[in-house]
Amino acid sequence: MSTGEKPILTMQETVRRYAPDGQELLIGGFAFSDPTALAHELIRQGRKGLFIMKTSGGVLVDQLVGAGCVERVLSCHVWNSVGPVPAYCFRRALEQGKPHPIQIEELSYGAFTMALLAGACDLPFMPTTPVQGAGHFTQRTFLPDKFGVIENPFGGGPVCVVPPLKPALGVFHVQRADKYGNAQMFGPTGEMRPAMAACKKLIVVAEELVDTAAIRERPEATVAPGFMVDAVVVEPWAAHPTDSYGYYYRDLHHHALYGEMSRTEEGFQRYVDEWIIATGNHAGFIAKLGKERVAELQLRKAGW
Amino acid sequence: MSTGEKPILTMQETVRRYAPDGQELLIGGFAFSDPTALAHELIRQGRKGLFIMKTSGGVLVDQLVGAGCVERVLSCHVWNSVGPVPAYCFRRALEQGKPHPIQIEELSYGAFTMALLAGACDLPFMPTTPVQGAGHFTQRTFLPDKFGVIENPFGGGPVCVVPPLKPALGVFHVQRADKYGNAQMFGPTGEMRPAMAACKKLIVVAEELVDTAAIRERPEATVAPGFMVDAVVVEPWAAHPTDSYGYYYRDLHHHALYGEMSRTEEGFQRYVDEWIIATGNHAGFIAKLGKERVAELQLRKAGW
Amino acid sequence: MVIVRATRFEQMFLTGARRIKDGAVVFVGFHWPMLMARIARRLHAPHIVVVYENGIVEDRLTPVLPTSPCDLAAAEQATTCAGSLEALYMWLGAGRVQMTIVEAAIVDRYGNVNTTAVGPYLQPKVRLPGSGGGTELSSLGRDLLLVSASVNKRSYPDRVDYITSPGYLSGGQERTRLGYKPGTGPQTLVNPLGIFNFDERGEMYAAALHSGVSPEEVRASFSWPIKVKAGHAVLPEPTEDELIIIRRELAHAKERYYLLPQEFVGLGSDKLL
Amino acid sequence: MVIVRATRFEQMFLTGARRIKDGAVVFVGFHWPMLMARIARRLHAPHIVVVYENGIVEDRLTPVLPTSPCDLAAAEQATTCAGSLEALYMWLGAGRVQMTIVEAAIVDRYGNVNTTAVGPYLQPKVRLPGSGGGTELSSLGRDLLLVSASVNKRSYPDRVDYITSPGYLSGGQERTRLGYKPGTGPQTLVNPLGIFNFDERGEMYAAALHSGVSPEEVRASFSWPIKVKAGHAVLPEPTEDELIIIRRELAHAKERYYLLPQEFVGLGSDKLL
Repeated sequence: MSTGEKPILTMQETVRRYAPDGQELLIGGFAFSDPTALAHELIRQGRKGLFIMKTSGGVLVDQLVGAGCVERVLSCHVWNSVGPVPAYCFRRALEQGKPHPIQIEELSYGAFTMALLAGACDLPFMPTTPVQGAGHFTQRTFLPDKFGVIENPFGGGPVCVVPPLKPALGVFHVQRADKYGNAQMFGPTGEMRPAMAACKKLIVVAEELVDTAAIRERPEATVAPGFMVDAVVVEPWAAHPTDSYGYYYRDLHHHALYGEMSRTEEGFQRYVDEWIIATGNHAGFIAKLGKERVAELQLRKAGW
Repeated sequence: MSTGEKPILTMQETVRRYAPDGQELLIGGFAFSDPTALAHELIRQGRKGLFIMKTSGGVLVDQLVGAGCVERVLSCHVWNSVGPVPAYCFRRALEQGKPHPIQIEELSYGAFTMALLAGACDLPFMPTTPVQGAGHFTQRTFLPDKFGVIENPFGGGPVCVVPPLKPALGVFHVQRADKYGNAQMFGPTGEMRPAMAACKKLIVVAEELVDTAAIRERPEATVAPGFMVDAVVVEPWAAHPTDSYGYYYRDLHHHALYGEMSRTEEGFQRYVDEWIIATGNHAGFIAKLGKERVAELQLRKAGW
Repeated sequence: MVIVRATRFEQMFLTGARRIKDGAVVFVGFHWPMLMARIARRLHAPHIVVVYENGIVEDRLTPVLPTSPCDLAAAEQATTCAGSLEALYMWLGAGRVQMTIVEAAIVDRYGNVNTTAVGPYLQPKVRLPGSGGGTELSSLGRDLLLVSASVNKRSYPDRVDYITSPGYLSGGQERTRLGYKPGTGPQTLVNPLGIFNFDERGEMYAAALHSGVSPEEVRASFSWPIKVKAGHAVLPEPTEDELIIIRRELAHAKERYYLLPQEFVGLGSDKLL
Repeated sequence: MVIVRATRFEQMFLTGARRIKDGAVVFVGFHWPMLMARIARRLHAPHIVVVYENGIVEDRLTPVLPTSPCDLAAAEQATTCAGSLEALYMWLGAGRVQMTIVEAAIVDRYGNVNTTAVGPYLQPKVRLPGSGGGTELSSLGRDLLLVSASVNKRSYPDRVDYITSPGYLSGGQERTRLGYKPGTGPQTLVNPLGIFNFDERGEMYAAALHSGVSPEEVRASFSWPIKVKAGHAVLPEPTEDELIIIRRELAHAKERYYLLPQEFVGLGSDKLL
């Protein structure tokens, strides 16, 4: 939390500097703007024991789990929404303890949103939708206090509340940022605005670095003012195979390819070898996708 | 709350149809985007006994109070911020009961924001900043339950909470709307997003009516989707003398003129006669301002 | 002239779509509800406004079927892009949405939906994705319609192993007692067999069946002795025009990587009717 | 060569502005704090980021001085335009703002500010505007600086009639006991006499005085027997360059309809030095 110019880091450097083994890490995106480039780099650097928080844990969380990077997951779902097909690695971890057991804690999306809002506002709790009787109210693993119930002081019965979530580190994909860290998103933002504000440290992964003059043209789209941001990563196509509003479409084919390969442990390992390790970095990953696919998916040719 | 095309009403018709004597009415704006045109029409039609809720009660609330339209005010302040000079009518009403006594209830801006958020979300309360010991915590008039204090169920002491505000009617100034009621604001939005969602009925006063195609170009700026909106008023310069981001500047001269004239009851009456009654409607008010002043204040010549 | 009769899977889309009133604001959950809303737009409800949990307001037929509410194909040319606080609380929770549609892969006698885990939570036999916004849709949604494409007993246990999206919980007044809002809770389930409603105790019963579906067949598909309304209605079959639309949309869904039941897997556009 | 010495009103701006660290995120309240932040930008702190309660982030000297935080002259070319939930809770409440500046028209021994009512609340002798976001700024603001242009006893009562913006309340640990966060509460007051701080019981005392201000004069300006720190510092006067800047900004403020103290009312740019 400071003003002025922020470090513009590569994803390699970011993971090296900010995400050691065991890091508590909120990853942004809600099956769109999932920063896949981050997950791949965590896998390349062989991270272990991560505590991953992600509202919508898609292919990205599945890969981290499959690659053995994760000890704990807090999420509202983990899946491969195209098809849909199962998040096979996630299933293998929870059903068979492969490649190793993980701990899972769950919140519904609305409760997760409110917990992040409480964290963002530094308030002691937020009320949420009634969830008493639901499984994730009853079933608690490593967050025994994930829900509370209090009497409404103004009358009218019990109220579910959630405590604040204040992740140690957040990494979020955004459409664009400037060198001061001012970060802008377009399209739907899900829980991202409060989620970014809830994080103690915040890194944005931008499709492009723009002049501050461009930021000033659309000040309503600034989801994180520069003073909230610790570092900026500029990584085009960072969210592939999920979509980035205004920049590129969801890659259905790649979702299906991953679904097919991750069906078995061997297939998943082949995916990791071919698509993550052998490509070296995200630019390599995109190069492997090929120009034709990239051209098919691309939406925005120029700036906003 | 419905979809489809919404009635496009004049301000006269709006006040006639939606704001009878005694109406509970949340007025949007926070010393910018104050819908002055609404207040003037309420005065022209001689409304009585209104319950006005307004976070920032500026010249607009002062005029309604001075003209005797108001029985109750819920606000976080009432003033003439240019200078600043006192909101003389508001002072006369509370200090001397002129033109008649009014009831005042107060919340701080943060608490007001949270009460509207609770109303918008239909949640039983929202936590707020600690205000125990402050005057508006202790001093309660017609909202005895405006604050509550509960124990934090997760430990750590007392927490101030506010109950939901769900105004019967809200009228908000916005930059633009389409015929379906989709309403967009640019620039800062203060508490307006949750405030609009908190209202049981909602009317937007737009600087301009635009094609839905224009709305689709900036979907992030839609502060009220059409299904939340009951009617649309198209009234250029509706917020003068406050400012409308991107459309026109605050009119400092007019604020000062009003401050000077409203210093006495007689002067205020002259303002009402000359600027509100004699002008007949808001177009007349703007005509009286004169082309030169309008040209000085105008920002936007074309659409966004 | 109907050359090929509608399958029950197709029937399900027609039956569900018909419940969507033109002009309604509809909160649409993942998967078949999305296709159902799209079919309703093609059939009789072009003016519905669909909202999704991430804050998208989708006010017209999108050029392509989104593969999930977060496929931003749904957001292209949207009139509103907001966030989950707006969608789940200000629109859904505050009752601004007139109808809510949720897929119910596994649903029990009291309308509780499980999309989390079959078997013990910590050692699941089958681990499913989890809640997403499904909990809120069932907790807060008005006129809640559940959709299941299954006719398999395992999809209709007496009690789900895990309540992801709360229905009437253990039945009776438990839902109300725990602070759930009036007007919420599942109203209807649509599946390939027909329409199911919930009685005053929150128990599901068959209210109307698709053509050719017998009460015995219904009972055979549920793990508890489900009641079938005496003199239940028989739901109308699609007309030829309706069936063309449904099949076109199913074929389009396949192009969009939706996994269709086996009978549709080989479906090409030449086989539409 | 200083031709005209700084008035104490001018001194106040210099003293206050000097406390603003370049590069800090500063939450700026209405009136003199806005001018003070602007002067700081001109003097030594061009890179401060100013945030306002309505959600504006103002990262540079604006072309003109806004007449209030809601004068959208502050938002022109802003990098961020958000709302009050962000500004008051996510930025201020969460401690992302390093300094907060609030005007304290009437302030008491324990730093409680009254901007609501003098006399009984329901029958006030003088009715003032009320809180706005002032309550939050005092409730939540870190490194809270109060600013008062007054040296009149009525502006410094022993106890305010109404606490709009809570200071240390009745003193001692009351603020902490009621749940206010650590690190909040007034740290400093700047007025035409100098700098005031708060002791461990939350009581205000004079810590450093402007040149020519005597402890007696300080005591005569307060309604309670205010303590003056033994061996208090004497604050530096503005240099000629500083004074030019302060006077230019005061003249600009007048153009922007700010009401200046009597001595400045006739001030033209020819009288700047």
